[in-house]
Amino acid sequence: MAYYIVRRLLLAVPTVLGVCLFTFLLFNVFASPEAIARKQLGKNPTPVQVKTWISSHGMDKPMFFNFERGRDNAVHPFDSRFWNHMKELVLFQFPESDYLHEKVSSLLKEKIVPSLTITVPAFLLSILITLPLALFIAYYRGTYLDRMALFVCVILMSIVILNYIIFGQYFLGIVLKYFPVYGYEFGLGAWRFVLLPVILAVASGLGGGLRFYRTVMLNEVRADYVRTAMAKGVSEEMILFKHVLKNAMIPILTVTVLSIPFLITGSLLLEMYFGIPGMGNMMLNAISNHDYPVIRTLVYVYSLLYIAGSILTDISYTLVDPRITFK
Amino acid sequence: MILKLHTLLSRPARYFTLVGSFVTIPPPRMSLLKRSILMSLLCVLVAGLTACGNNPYRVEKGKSINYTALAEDPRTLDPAQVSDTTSAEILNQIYDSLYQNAYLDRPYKVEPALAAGYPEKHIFYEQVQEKGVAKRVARMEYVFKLKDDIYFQDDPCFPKGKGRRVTANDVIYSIKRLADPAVQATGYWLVAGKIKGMDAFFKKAAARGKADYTLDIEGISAPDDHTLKITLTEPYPAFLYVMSMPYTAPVAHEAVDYYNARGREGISRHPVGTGAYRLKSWKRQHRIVLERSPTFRKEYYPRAGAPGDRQKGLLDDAGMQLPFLDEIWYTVIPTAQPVWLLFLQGYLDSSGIPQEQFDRVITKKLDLSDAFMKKGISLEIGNDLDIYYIAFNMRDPVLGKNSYLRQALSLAYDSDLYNQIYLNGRAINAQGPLPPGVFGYDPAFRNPFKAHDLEKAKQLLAKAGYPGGVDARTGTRLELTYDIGSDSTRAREAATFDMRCFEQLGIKMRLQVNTFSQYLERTIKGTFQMTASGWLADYPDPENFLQLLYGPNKPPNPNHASFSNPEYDELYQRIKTMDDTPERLALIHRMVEIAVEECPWIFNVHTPSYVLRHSWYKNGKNHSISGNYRKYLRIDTKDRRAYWEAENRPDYTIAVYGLLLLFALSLPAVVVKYRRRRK
Amino acid sequence: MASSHLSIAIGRIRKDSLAKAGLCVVCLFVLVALLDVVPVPAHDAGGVRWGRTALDVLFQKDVEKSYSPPLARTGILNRLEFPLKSRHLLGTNNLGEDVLYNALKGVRTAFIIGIVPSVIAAVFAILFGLLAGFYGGWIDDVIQYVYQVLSSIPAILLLIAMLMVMERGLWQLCVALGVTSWVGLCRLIRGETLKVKQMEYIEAARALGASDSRLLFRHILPNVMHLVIIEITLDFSGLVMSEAVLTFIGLGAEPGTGSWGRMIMTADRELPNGIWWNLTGASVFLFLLVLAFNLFADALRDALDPRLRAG
Amino acid sequence: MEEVVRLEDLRTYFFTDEGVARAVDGVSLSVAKGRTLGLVGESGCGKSITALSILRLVPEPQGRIVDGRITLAGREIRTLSEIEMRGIRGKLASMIFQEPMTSLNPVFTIGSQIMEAVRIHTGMGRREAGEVAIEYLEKVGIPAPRQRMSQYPHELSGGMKQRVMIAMALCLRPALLIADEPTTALDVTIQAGILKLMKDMQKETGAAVLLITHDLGIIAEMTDEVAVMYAGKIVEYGPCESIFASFCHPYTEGLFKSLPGRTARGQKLYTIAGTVPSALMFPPGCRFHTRCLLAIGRCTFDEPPLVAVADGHRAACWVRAGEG
Repeated sequence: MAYYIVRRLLLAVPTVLGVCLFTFLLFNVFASPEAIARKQLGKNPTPVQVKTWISSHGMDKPMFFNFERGRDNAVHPFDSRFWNHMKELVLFQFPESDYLHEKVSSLLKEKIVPSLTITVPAFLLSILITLPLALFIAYYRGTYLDRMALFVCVILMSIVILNYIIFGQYFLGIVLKYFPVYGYEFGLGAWRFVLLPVILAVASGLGGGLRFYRTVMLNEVRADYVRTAMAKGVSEEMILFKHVLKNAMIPILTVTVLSIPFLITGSLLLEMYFGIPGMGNMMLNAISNHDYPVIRTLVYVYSLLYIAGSILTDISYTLVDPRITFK
Repeated sequence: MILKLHTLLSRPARYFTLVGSFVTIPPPRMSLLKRSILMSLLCVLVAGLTACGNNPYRVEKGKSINYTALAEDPRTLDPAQVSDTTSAEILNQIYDSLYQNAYLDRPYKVEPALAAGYPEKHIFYEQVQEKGVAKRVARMEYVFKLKDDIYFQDDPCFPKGKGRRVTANDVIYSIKRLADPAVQATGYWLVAGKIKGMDAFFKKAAARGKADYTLDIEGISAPDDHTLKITLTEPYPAFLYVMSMPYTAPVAHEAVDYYNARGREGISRHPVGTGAYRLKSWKRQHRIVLERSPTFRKEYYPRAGAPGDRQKGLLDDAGMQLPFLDEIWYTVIPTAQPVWLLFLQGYLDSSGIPQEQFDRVITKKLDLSDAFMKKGISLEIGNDLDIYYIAFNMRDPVLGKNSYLRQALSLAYDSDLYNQIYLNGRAINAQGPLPPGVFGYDPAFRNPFKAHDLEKAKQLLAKAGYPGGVDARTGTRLELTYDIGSDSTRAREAATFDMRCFEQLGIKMRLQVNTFSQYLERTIKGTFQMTASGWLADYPDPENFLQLLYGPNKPPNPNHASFSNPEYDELYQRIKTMDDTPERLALIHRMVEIAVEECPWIFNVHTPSYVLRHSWYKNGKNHSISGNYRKYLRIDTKDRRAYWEAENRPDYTIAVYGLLLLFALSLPAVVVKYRRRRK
Repeated sequence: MASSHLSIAIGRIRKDSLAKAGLCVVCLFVLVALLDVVPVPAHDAGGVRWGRTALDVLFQKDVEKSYSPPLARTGILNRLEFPLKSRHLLGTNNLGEDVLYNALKGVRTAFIIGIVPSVIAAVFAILFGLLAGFYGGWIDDVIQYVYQVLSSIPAILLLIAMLMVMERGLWQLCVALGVTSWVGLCRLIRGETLKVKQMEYIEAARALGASDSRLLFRHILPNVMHLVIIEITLDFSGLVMSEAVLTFIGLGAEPGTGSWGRMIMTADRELPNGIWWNLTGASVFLFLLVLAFNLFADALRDALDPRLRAG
Repeated sequence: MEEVVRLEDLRTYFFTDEGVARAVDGVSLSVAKGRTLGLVGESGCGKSITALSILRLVPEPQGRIVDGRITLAGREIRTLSEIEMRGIRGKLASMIFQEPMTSLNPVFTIGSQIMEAVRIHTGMGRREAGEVAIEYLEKVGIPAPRQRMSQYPHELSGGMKQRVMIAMALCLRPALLIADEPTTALDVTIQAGILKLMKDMQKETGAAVLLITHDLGIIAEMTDEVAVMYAGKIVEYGPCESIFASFCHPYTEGLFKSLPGRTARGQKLYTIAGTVPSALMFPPGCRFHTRCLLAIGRCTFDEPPLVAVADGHRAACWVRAGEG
């Protein structure tokens, strides 16, 4: 197992480097340093200020190799924008935010917790609710209830998450006053603020999730081993909850892990609407303030998380499927 | 409250077990699974209902806290770096400067804060060699005296955590920081060229990449700990304003060294000032809490104010020691809607009025409507020193040389309708560059090109060579580009409105939406034709507005129109160094006339601010140049509690109906199940 | 092969009444979008102008001063009633524009956003997928590496990053969406190509001396096209919805383009003030189109590829 | 002799979008304790549906038993509730399926799968059930059964899996064992072993066996009685020896003729012309007449009844079995 994990991690290295390279190309080819500097310098920057800003951010250096003599009169060929960028990301020496004058890493540290307080419960709760519901629907397969449920799923899927949020906040928050409309509290008190966003996140994902799980379940229900179990006298509920569920875990695991990035989108809007000071909020602020270092780092960090997630998925396959082993 | 909840809860719980029961069949292992699912559902439900109300704060009894909102996270709490109003708002509470804006007095006045009294100033003359010619130049020297009971706020950066006494050198230090490229200061323009020797210091620092604080600035000296001498390159009466801004607030070099050390978060996150409040906690993009600084100097609530203040109860606390509040909680809320909702719920002590809500709040006579009066809310309308305008690019071949065309466009523009649609009619139709409340503003003055007269506009357009909007020479329709530098909905909507006004003349408008950097490039290079812009005063002096049309201030400086008029420029040089005398007034009027006649801008509106305050918010008075005003505020916490309880009662009957409906919907499933089992 | 797929699909949709209803609604929307493409000449002093489309001619109404509820006779602006120039089925927004007209203007944008990115993505995916699957070796390695890298960047971030450095605009948005979404399809096509490549008739064609390009585009491509069609239909709904979300976070198309996202965006300000029609208009249009397309796409997918029956 | 299962005029139809498929259309048969009935016929003729009907496992909601009686150990099972039925499946009557590869749940150990059956019906604890499972694994000839208990299906060979299936089916000593093509998917070399095992196990438990197959060789070897099914109906029914000695129905004849062994070397293999008609529309009269070489006019409109042709041997054919 350790060998397997090490091998997977090694295989991920080129991918990670690729992500670094990609962000470099994106943010250095398209964005002009002058514009970034002026944007960040406030009311009346002098040209000298702009120049010093650019050079203090290393943006006046050559793109790939630096053959000029530096201050110490020596040539540092790797003191270029490309190599500095790669060094920054690979060694986790994240840059300072242009807008907030703060290391992105310390921003991340502060932001990640509120984000997780929404995404993790939303993720778990949606599985916890959708899976049994999907099993119930599978139990009623072929009946009009199944068809109705399926139709409702398609309807739920066809509503934009924006509408869920707007209506949810309006009715549950403003009209009925069940939840705080806006705000957050660090620590254990967070749950009061997280509740409504989590409910909305779960509700918005319900239709699609349910329909997918139902399909997976129905594929499994047709399998031979189900007939065997029936012939043994196992009850249908037991078959669904034990035999089918465990077999269905593989496609479910794949899709749920693949859906984690979509949680980012969801939480982006939720955080914005409910004032939760998480990564989504930070991302939005970075967008509106043209804070390239933050976006650059976020792309990289999220990619790392994603790669780690997919490795974890592969490992978790072995927990549900004995046919899969580490090789 | 809690008891009532429980009785309500017992019912939905039972429904849920019923719904669940159709899967509760023999094998014990399965029911465990199901039970856990049910339990988690129930937990969510219980949690949802017992969240009980919507108070976004953890209430701390016995503390007087001011809850307020910020539109965005402050970028920095380093006084040298401040460039936005949000950062300034917080910095002002933490860092006091030598002078401050008098809270109650109107017109605006600067009064001593850290300084002991007003400075001595005298003008003297110097011989200077300029391009080989000897010239006699007027210089001005200020001598400031500091109070002797001023201490920095207690902070770990000082020995034993005890705040040190403030000296004149601390002020010098903060001025030097403005010229330090390593600080990324945004306030250098305030002192650039004004203080003698400042530019030399700046050049040296820029060459090294960072400032050498051991070097002296020629025009600044501290003969002793309590005396600060500053020599200006020319007489500049507005300099007192400079000394009231956070840029010149004393900063302790210990704090800078301590917090900028490796591994620490930097001075921009750990302000150490001399103000009434100090930073308690700062969660990025969420909340900033300030707490009362125990070492704040002895300062008292003013005993006299502007006429009418006594009637408004603003002098009830006269002579009491400041500050009143224990803590200030700033919550970052970027959109207007939540601010409004939280204000109505009583969770914010004061608020502006969102455009969409204006009709409900304000009556036709621009008073507060009854519903809000009954809640004890009060309204104050204050002058914000601002101007919104549409700039023509004077470098543009079509617009720049054709004043008739510009005047025609100005005549076609309907500021009143703009005001009605976007500003609820609360704005003032601008006639010139100066807003009310600034020296030189003339309420009687009427700009002939702001009359919104389409007929006259069409005549002028014909005179300009475009009868009916068509170029008389080429026969093609005149097409103008309108630039905006943001793609926010608001900017787009407003641009659509503006363009529609001009299209009434028969010309064609094209919208150009830019990213900020594109916009910047277009304004600097002068490739745009028209764009909307605005200016908010840094200090209440007309010079701050008139400089926007001063020729040498062309882009990248703020004269986006690249307007340049020799007479105007000369007058500007003169009024800059004058005190507020009748002579200055005359010159300013002349400048306004030039600007109106040449029409480099369409002067659009000035926007007075409408502030709502709850009954428990005491001593609130609007001040356009926001300063360290929070130390004057007082909160009646008992009133606030009562309001919270009255306004925030959740209605749980709907939830019960909802659950009933859910139950009803699951009935068919139970029926099918039952039938199937019986078969 | 393709025609049999098609006939199965048609047969299936015929039988499925929901899919039929969906298809009808989609057709209606297509009609609106087409109306918004057909230019209609207008004469004035400056000569003939082609700026207006048939949709504008049919539905554009005079601009009022500000808000008015559906079918009202008067509107209200700053506590003053004002008369309306015409009746508005869905009322007017704060700029006094007809909500129905705005919503209809959104249809064309929705179709552009719904189709163009997946066509762009399909071009990428077909090209790279076929090459990787057909040639294998280092070409396959390189292409696999590229999509490995791209797929490990969460799409939304990739999108945000790209839109931040690009100019704003509808077509730019399409390109960004297309570039960020070709990976999944590429992987599918590569797999399918690998499978098809080994089939006998390909071997036969090769033996007869068919060139590589002929093999790729005449023999293999038609056999993977059903995957492309499925992907395009399945992506449609998601793309239309993502337009709303992207507009919302400030990365949408330029103004003047009809956009349901922008209409919904103002809702949180308007809703508590009792102005529901702007939100409802846009939401209902968006919902109907997505729902109709979902119903129709499900049937189409089931018909074209029974193996892919999944959420 | 004690009759374990008895079907009388069983009709199981499928109600599909295209119409009603009469998969089983009036089948009557019975199996006695310790005896083996072979149900033989081409694929698609309704053998498996007949077997599933006995356990009431016809896939719902399309499939439904519409008529007839099913008596299992003296109880009419059509009137039982689903819960009672569950008590019968696996306990009173159990079933072995054709595909040992997929019929076992891939994600549970074989031990737990056998134990599940035991525990559902007996209420034994894990340990006891485990002992039972091991006992039966040993009986079906699986070496080192204690170790095998914790193995997963994919770790076993096909033959081993089928043995596990048999162990699972027999561990509760059911009165009836239905074996649906138990050896079809296995290698020929393994087939014999499995068949022998079934025979041995039957001897030990005394179960009645309903063996479904299309392989006449297996029938000859294993069964006491044979029922030949065609298009949802039994066309010939009788003791094994009698049928092998003197088959009567032309369809049975066709089946025998198509056995490879019966055809001399060099000759073409015999096949029955045509295919089994769709259950959606059976031809009128004798359902076999469309493929029958002997068909006469009456066969096309009048359905032949099962009539005795010898002692205990009945057939349904106007030509061969006559009027009866």
